Amino acid sequence: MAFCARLLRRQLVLALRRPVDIGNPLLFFAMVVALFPLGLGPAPGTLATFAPGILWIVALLANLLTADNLFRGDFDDGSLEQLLLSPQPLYTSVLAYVLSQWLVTGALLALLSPLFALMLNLAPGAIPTLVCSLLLGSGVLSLVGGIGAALTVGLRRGGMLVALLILPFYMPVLIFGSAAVQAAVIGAPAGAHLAILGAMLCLALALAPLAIGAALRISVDA
Amino acid sequence: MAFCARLLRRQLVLALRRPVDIGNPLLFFAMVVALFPLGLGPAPGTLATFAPGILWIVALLANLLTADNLFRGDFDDGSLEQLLLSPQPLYTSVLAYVLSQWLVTGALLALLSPLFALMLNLAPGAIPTLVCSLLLGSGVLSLVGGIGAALTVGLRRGGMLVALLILPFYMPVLIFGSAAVQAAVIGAPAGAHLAILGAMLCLALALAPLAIGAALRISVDA
Amino acid sequence: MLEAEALGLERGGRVLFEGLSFSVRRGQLVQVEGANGAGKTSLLRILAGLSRYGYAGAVTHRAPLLFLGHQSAVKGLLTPRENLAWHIAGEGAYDDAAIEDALDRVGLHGYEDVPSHALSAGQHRRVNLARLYLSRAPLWLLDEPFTAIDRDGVVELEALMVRHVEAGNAVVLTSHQPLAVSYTLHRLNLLEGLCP
Amino acid sequence: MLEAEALGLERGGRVLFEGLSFSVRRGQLVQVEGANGAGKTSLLRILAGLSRYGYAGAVTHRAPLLFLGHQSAVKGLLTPRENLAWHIAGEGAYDDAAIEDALDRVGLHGYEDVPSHALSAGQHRRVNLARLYLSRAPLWLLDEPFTAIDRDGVVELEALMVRHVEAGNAVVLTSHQPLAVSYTLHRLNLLEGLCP
Amino acid sequence: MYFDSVHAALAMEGHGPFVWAAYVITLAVLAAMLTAPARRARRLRRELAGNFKRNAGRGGGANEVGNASGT
Amino acid sequence: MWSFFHKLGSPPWLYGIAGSILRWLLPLTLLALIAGASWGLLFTPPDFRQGNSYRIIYIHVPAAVVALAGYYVMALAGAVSLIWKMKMADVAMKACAPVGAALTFIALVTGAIWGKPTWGTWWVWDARITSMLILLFLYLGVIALYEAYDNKAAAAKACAVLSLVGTVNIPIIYKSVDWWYSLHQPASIKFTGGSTIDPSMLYPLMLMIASFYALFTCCLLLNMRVEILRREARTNWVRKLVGA
Ligand code: HEM
Ligand SMILES: Nc1ncnc2c1ncn2[C@@H]1O[C@H](COP(=O)(O)OP(=O)(O)OP(=O)(O)O)[C@@H](O)[C@H]1O
Ligand SMILES: Nc1ncnc2c1ncn2[C@@H]1O[C@H](COP(=O)(O)OP(=O)(O)OP(=O)(O)O)[C@@H](O)[C@H]1O
Ligand SMILES: [Mg+2]
Ligand SMILES: [Mg+2]
Repeated sequence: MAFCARLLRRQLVLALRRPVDIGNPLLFFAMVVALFPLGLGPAPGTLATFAPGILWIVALLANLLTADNLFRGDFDDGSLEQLLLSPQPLYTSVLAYVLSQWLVTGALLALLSPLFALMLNLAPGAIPTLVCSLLLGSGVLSLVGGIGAALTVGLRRGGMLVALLILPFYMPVLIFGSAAVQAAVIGAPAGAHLAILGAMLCLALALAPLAIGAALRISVDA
Repeated sequence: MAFCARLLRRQLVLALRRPVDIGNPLLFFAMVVALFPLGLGPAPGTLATFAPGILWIVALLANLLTADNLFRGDFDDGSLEQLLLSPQPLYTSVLAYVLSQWLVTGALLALLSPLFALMLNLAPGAIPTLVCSLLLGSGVLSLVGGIGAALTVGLRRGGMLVALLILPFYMPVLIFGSAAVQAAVIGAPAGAHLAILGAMLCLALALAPLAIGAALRISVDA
Repeated sequence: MLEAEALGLERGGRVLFEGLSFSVRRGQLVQVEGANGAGKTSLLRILAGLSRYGYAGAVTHRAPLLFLGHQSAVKGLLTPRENLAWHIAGEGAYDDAAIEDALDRVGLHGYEDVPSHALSAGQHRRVNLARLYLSRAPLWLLDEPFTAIDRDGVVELEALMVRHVEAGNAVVLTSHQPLAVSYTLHRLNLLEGLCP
Repeated sequence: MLEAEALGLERGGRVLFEGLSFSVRRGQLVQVEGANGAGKTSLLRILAGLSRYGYAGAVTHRAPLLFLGHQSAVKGLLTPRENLAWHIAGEGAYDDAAIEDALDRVGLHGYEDVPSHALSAGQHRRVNLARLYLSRAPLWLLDEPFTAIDRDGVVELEALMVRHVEAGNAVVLTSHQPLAVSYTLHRLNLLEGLCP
Repeated sequence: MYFDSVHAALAMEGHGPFVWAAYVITLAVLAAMLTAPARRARRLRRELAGNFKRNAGRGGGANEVGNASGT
Repeated sequence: MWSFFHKLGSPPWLYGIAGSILRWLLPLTLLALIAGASWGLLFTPPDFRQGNSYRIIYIHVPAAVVALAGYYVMALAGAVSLIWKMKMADVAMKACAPVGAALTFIALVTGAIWGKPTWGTWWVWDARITSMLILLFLYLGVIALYEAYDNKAAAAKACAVLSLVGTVNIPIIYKSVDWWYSLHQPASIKFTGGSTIDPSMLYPLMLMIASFYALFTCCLLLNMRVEILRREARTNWVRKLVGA
């Protein structure tokens, strides 16, 4: 556990010493959100209808942008093999990696999303649901993205292959996430959708680290 | 000139080394395009409205996913310093780098975009404009992205400012690009928008390689 | 401490070794020999348990091991102190004074809090080698530990390894430079096996 | 072929060298000396013209040069043949037979068309060193060329360098291993300058 | 037989092009699917046979196996 | 039972048995395919609503059904490979992916062709169609991953992990896509047929589904035989087989 906390701290320190990596997804998010009104013409009605979908898609894409980097640096400089050789349980180590990545992308985006929601005229009442769904959903995205990253980290050309592998798995999250916000917009209860997202998160939390660990062991051998 | 052609070929060989990698961009575009109906709802009308913006965002995303890698590999393994030491003119070498990246992302996407436009129910009359605007605009994106890549390639930290400076340059391209397609959809003449994109491309072609070259020289020394 | 049974490996259509059986015992200092491309690194990765697919035979570990490979596992953004702290955390230990001491011993006094990317090639490797002073693993697997290290550094390292094996542990290393140690050196030839 | 005047460099608050003046002439084989972190790599990069800011003094080049640094500049996805072809294209040349020949000489016969990432550490470096057989630059600046190279390879390389300087060219190199050449070796100490 | 003539069968009351196109494409894909392994096997066998011969010629050094990449 | 399991792990045995199965299964399959296709194309009455275009059903539905089943076969092989470390399961898994992808592709293309006369458009974002598209992505992902690895032993394990993760997700994907469709849009487009299908159409359809299953098996065995040869290239039995 202490090791896990140390790993988490190390990852966060690394992220903070290279702020571009944190800033880029946020900037991307802001830009794309800004683009939609430009593309659509700023009729507040249309925008509001599609705001849930737009916000969710953009969050997903922002996640996609960073997924490949999760283990890349540590693989390239040999830190990853040291981790695999250390007697620490891989399950928790992997969880710490994913958690750190989630904190600087998914969580950060979720917390900033009210701002962007206002830009898109989302009904203010739906904002809590939006934040909740993004918090839960981006957790699943990060975990699933971790599997893709782990499977491809040993390959010389990751980038697009990761996207290929994980996008199909992202789709259910997108559907339930945007549906939750959609429901909140029309005043329907969104609890069921959020519950499903939560169930997905639990499942992913239980299984994804196992898959990631297995994939990492395979990848150092690629 | 012969050197430039050789550089271009090398970059393309690197991009296409594995047979799957040729298919990857295509698949990637298809998958990202498929995200939008899932998030926004499958109604053909909605999709058609958003199609110009969506296709443009996917182009931007493909560019973002690959921009950072433009010089990264060559910097890390020392090829870049060898390039700077060689007696070849840097301007054309840089242009070859950017051109190769554009060919495997922007140009490819532009040529494939009609297929995805059909899947998104874009008005068929707007397709030539779409292709044109993507061809011109993604060129600008690649060139501007190259400046960012060159400035940040040597930096291990503190690149935030650079990203902040560069990313906003993408904005006008997106605006004019999607506006051109939008105009074509409603049957208005899109020539003016395309002309502006063309002017941007000329400006970027003239100036960006200079900026990239200077940035590379500084980066090697960082 | 380590037993290898009938190891065999083929890479890119070439047989690197076949039917290689040996065991590494306490007190042994083993140098793996072979020209460039002979398969030394591949063998060490198999012994360390990093390669798990595509080879024949079996490896049995009897003791925890420390593996240092071609790659330094030193993060450029972290300082040497942070890098080391992280490395030994993997073994479950943490001791600030010991880290400080280890960095001193590898000649990085004064560089403890410089980001590692601002270190020279040799200093970079030294950060990694400082782990040898901190590790409690009895078996060391070292892949070309002397790369980029200056002459004094090599002498120190050799002394450290001798101390380690004299204390009843074992070291397996590869190196293209001949070792100048006053200790029985076992040579492991990839084609002929272990010769004392 | 190269003149350095009053070079001075300070990195991270430490003065690495100061007022260092020397000139490298035809027929000279110069070994730069210094412990890890002394500033050898930094000096070589200044001499090559790669570092352009933040140092004192001036460097004058009288001849085209070839610089091989710590990094191998070998692309893993390309084969050795392709890597070399690309490297010499920078000098404006291209000759398939010469490339084949150079790869043979550095012992990579049979590996010409394997992707370079499937090469061992030493073979990887050898791809880079094959450039020495192809380059027409009279002045070579080599930063630790013997890294990861096996014993036979080192002997070959030393012979090649001697042939190069005997032909009226010059070599400046760093190495922590003593050179075993039958040729006058000039030593460049970062603190004391060039001693014959 | 439901259709009266070959012509009617080809036209299928206007739907012919669609139906036949679907069947032809399917046939092409199935053919490719079935013949691909045979093609690969032939290439592989040729390579292996060549390799074994070469190795036998060298006195059984058996140092090389075809780099049959298997795709 | 155990001994059978052991034999299954033996490459020469598997190679031989696959060969002898193929010897009778392959001709039979081709025969059934031809019979079923001509039955469906020429000897059944047209659908009262869709006219003759419905004849596409005889390839569309079998391809879709078998493509789906194929994914589970692949994942099962992957699980066996990871749990029992059986090399021949690796081989089976690797052989599944291209066949499954081809069948998915057939289902998509024939569906799109069928859509033009019936719905007036090549493509709609219908739940069934979208999930089929995702299945194609899953197959292609496995193929791309396998090709990207150099160490094919490791590649097979990586693909096994991916396809196992896929099995957990496929039900989720189907559920969510179904749900997304019903949520967003009233069902303006519906698949016809289903349980109300007339026996004169049902029998050839059953025949075609059965022969597509057989076809899948044939392709699987063919691919496996090549892969076994490739992996066992250094062994004596392959040398003898190749005749050197
Ligand atoms: C690209 C377009 C299409 C795709 C990807 C597609 C995919 C599928 C799939 C996955 C099945 C399910 C098999 C099963 O679950 O057992 C199916 C069944 C079927 N499809 Fe399609 N389809 C497409 C277009 C069409 C069109 C245009 C029609 C006709 C108007 C059609 C008619 C049917 C029928 C009648 C069935 C059998 C229904 C049943 O057994 O429940 N499909 N298709
Ligand atoms: N980017 C940098 N920023 C600050 N200091 C640096 C930087 N790069 C190198 N240094 C410092 O400059 C000194 C000399 O480094 P250099 O790489 O030239 O040494 P070297 O003589 O080549 O050593 P080695 O034998 O280890 O390769 C080192 O002490 C190092 O800490
Ligand atoms: N991923 C790979 N794919 C195919 N062949 C490989 C791969 N990695 C290494 N090889 C081959 O295996 C052989 C042994 O490599 P290895 O790295 O073990 O050599 P080494 O003895 O450590 O050499 P060096 O002294 O140069 O470090 C080399 O001939 C190399 O070409
Ligand atoms: Mg090695
Ligand atoms: Mg140095």
